[in-house]
Amino acid sequence: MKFAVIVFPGSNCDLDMYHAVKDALGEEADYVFHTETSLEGYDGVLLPGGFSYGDYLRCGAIAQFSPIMEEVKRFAAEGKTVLGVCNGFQILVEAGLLPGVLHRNTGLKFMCRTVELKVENSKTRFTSDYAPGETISIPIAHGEGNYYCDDATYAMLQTNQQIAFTYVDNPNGSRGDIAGITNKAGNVLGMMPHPERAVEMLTGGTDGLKLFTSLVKQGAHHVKTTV
Amino acid sequence: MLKQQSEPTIEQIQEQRIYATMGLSDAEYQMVVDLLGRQPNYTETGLFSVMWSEHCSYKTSKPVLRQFPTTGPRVLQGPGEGAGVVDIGDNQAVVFKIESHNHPSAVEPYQGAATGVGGIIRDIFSMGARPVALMNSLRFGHLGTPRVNQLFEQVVAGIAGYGNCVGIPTIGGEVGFDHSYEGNPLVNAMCIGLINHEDIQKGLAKGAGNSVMYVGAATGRDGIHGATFASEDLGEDTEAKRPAVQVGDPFMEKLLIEACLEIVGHPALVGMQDMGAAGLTSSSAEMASKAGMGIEMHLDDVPQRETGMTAYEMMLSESQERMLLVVERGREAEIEAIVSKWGLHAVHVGEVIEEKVLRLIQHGTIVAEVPVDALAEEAPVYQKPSRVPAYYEEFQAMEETLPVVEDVVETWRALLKQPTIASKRWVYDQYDHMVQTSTVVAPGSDAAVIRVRGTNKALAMTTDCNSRFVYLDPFVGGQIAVAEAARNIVASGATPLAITDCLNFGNPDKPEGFWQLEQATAGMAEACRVLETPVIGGNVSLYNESAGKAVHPTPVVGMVGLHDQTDWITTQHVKQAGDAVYVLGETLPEFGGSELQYMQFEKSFGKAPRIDLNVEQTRLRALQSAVQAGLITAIHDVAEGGLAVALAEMTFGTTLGLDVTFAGPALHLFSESQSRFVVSVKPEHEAAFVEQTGAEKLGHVTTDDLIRIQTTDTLIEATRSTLQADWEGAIACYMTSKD
Amino acid sequence: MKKVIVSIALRESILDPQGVAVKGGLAQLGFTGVEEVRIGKRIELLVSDETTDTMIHDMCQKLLVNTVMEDYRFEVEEVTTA
Amino acid sequence: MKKVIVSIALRESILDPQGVAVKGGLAQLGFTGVEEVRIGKRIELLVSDETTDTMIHDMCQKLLVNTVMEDYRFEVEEVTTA
Ligand SMILES: Nc1ncnc2c1ncn2[C@@H]1O[C@H](COP(=O)(O)OP(=O)(O)O)[C@@H](O)[C@H]1O
Ligand SMILES: [Mg+2]
Repeated sequence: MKFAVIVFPGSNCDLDMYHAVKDALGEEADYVFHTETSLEGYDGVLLPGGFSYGDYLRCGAIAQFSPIMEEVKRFAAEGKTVLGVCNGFQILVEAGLLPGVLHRNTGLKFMCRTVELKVENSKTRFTSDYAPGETISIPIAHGEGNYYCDDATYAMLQTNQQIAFTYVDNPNGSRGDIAGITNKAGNVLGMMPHPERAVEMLTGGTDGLKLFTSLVKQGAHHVKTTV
Repeated sequence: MLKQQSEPTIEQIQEQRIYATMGLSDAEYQMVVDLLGRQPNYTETGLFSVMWSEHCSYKTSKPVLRQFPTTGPRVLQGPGEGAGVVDIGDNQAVVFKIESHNHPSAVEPYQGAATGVGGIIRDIFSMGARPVALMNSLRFGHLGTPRVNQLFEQVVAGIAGYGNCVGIPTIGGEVGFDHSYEGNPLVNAMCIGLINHEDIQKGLAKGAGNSVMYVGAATGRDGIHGATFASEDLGEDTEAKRPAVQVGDPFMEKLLIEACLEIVGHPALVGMQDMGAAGLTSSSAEMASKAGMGIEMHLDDVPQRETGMTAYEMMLSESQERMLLVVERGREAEIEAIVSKWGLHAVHVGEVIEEKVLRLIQHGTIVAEVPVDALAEEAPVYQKPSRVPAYYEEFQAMEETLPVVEDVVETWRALLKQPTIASKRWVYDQYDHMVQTSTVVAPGSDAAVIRVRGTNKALAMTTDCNSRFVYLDPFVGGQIAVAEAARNIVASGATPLAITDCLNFGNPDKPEGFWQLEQATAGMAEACRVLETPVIGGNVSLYNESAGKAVHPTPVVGMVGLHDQTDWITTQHVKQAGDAVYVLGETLPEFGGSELQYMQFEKSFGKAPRIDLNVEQTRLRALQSAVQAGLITAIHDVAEGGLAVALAEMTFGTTLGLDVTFAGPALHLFSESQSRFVVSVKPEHEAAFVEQTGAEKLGHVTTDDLIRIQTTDTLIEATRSTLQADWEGAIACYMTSKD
Repeated sequence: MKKVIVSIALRESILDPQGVAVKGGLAQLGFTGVEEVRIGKRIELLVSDETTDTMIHDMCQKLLVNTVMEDYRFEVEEVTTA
Repeated sequence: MKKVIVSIALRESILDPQGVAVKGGLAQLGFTGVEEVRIGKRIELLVSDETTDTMIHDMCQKLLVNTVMEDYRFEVEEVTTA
């Protein structure tokens, strides 16, 4: 599979995402600059973490208007895979590809640590290699990861099984302990924790790797059925 | 509204001694007149005042810095450029430097700390290196008062805010708390970068006719020489014109990093330097002087954030996130193309000229013209008088009195809660220490370790200085600072490579203050020679005083080490029950400057612990071979709080306990004797380990939630979870308690 | 030239952790008569005379404000250039 | 009960990186007539009737405002409780 890692001004986990795909997963990846307008030839799009446009005003607010985002929206609308991690999640939410909003952690401080997540839905294309309800250890690193949505949206997320991951011990005040959600169609995932930081034993663990292997399996399957 | 002030005339500068308000002495002013062959105008006086300041010229500290060994088989670049460079093999090198931002942080802690981080990062990438890690060393007064808490909170937030945003992991550091820093906190930031040999840049303005280009943030009236505005004749406007606080823009920095590193390989780039202290002045004068050339600068073309800026203001501004590039003539567009991809501009602001002068042109006239060497090279150097302080003689003459400890376990718990010893998780939780996914040993062990991507190597790094020892005995304390850093590097399994240092001292014009500086650096120099860790760069911050009282002399050592194999990476935490626990090094009743003494008396006195550098080096070498032979499962150096604290720390974060016997009285568990380590070893490796190191067995690791220490006079026991809770919660507790 | 001042506040229903912390801070300083603190933004824009109110609403809704969690209003002042 | 609205702005001479980035964002959206953007804070306090202006100044200077970099002013509104 071939992944596009989008580089916004201020992205800083682009390198991590790229190496997770290339070195740990062994698939193809390219950096795609935010000024590009085409995602032709890619099977998946990865929006990395960081501080796009300094996260000034609100996290992800300015990046949503980058030229590439029109194409990301089109790509998503076609049912192709889009993963936004951390700042990538914030951008997806600001761009309206996922519901809700991410605001200031209740503790008001940036937090960087490894936390436990529960895989709430192992039927998505991002989570199929995890066991249902599995507990995994994945790093977080954010100051504004406190997920909020109104009651109606929350009910909808539950009904449609859009909640992919929850925190075992909520670090930031997120509604319903939400750590990651998909869109209704299930092809767009946004999550605050960093699976790309958990793909090698040397740097602390491999629990994030299954997210990527799930995608590859689904991708291979997808290719088979469409040929 | 600001009223445009007219600048003092050449005559007024001399007659009213306006140069003195800028920090030039009468003799220095006369030297300027002699060098120029005429009296300087206002802008020129300003250029000299900043370039001849201690910060830029090291006029006071040069004589003591000359003691440092600065060369070695691996040193590719010693002091003199933005940062030093050390070879790590495979055509790669590590670039690192530490710098202080004490005074700005005292005024505005968040921005002061943030811009300190920003500045040191620029030193690294202006060498052409990719910044891969940040460290820091912080000192505050006694935690618990609103003022100290606020400084601590804001400084940490500022470091986090900047480092996290630019995407460089902050992977370690140290924080100390002591009354001596009450009015004058210390904020030192260190950055580490990686580079391929052929990419090493030198800030050289070569080639007459080449373009001088400005990249980055526009220039504002930020941080302009405060002293200037203190002069009385500015009257009413003084408040409004007060030097503005420098605000960091980490987003701009991130763009600058990417743009500059993309330019590094470009053949049109001749030289590059960041605009640090004294901004445009130092970067242009130094680049020209080093290349034996001059620069003509057109100030009207300098990007400006504010209107009506004078030449003086532009040249002295310390606006952040700015770089000066020298680019081959005719190829400016190629550089601009790269820079503009990152949303920035490379603006032509001048040319390299044959004549060795810095010539400034504004509104069509020459507003300043001074020889570049006069600015950059010919600052006076002073050998300040030095005198042994009375306190030192008194301390040396003191009878060694042993502290009295009634309840050993209570003392142990209380020490673990001392903020200097307690877990720093409250701090490093706020730092993204994982970005770039190369962090192998995160904060929380002795030295932090990152792997070198694409190789089997790793780099270890630490910052250390026990300033209480330096205060008690600067020479010995200076030795200990270097040795402690080396211990932390070796404890992580690495070989020490080199150091950078930040000399935080009080007023050197006081003979007692200068003596401290002289002695401490002499001690450091000797330790660097014996431990084979040359000094490849550093920074000096003097006049750290408030209300006439100096901080403890604090020569912070930033050391980097190399693991040839990632397999050698070791941490301080015990790994498995049944492993044997050993101690290396002798424990003597040494309590001068100890944490126990400070806890009991809220001050430090007496003699510093002794240190024998040859013993130290032998022990470090022995440990290194033991690590490389795979004999060791954990190593921790014994520092503040002594063996009792070191043993407890080995178990924190694990589910294991210890059962050990110490061949001395319980009190000695808190001694801070030097050159000691606690080590855990698998039973099958004990014989080999003892043979290599001569270590003494203490006991073994258990599965119990219990740390049990049998001493010659008492049996001490406490549950690990209780001790760990004390240690983990202490800082957060100080930060939330109402005082 | 016109000066636009946009006031942005978190929706009432949304918890404002920063406001809560500031209230606590004020209480610690002895200001106990403070019932509630809400922290919002105040954005000052200097815009050309051609900028209409519709355009300002547009800027707010597209970028300046996240309408999922924030409310806003704005005032326009004429600026006399010296 | 009184409502106090504190408006906080960065001093004129101080760099406002946020404002610069937002200006860029607006330009990207096609709002090119924006000369300058400065981002400040707007703090709403609900305080007891006894709270005097001097006390409010005190709160501002001690906690709400960073007087090294920011200027502030405030308005007080009477609140009629339902
Ligand atoms: N300011 C800081 N920033 C990041 N990490 C820190 C800081 N202060 C302490 N730490 C981390 O906490 C751990 C313990 O620090 P310290 O007690 O100073 O260690 P040591 O005595 O071994 O040098 C180390 O891993 C260190 O890197
Ligand atoms: Mg240590």
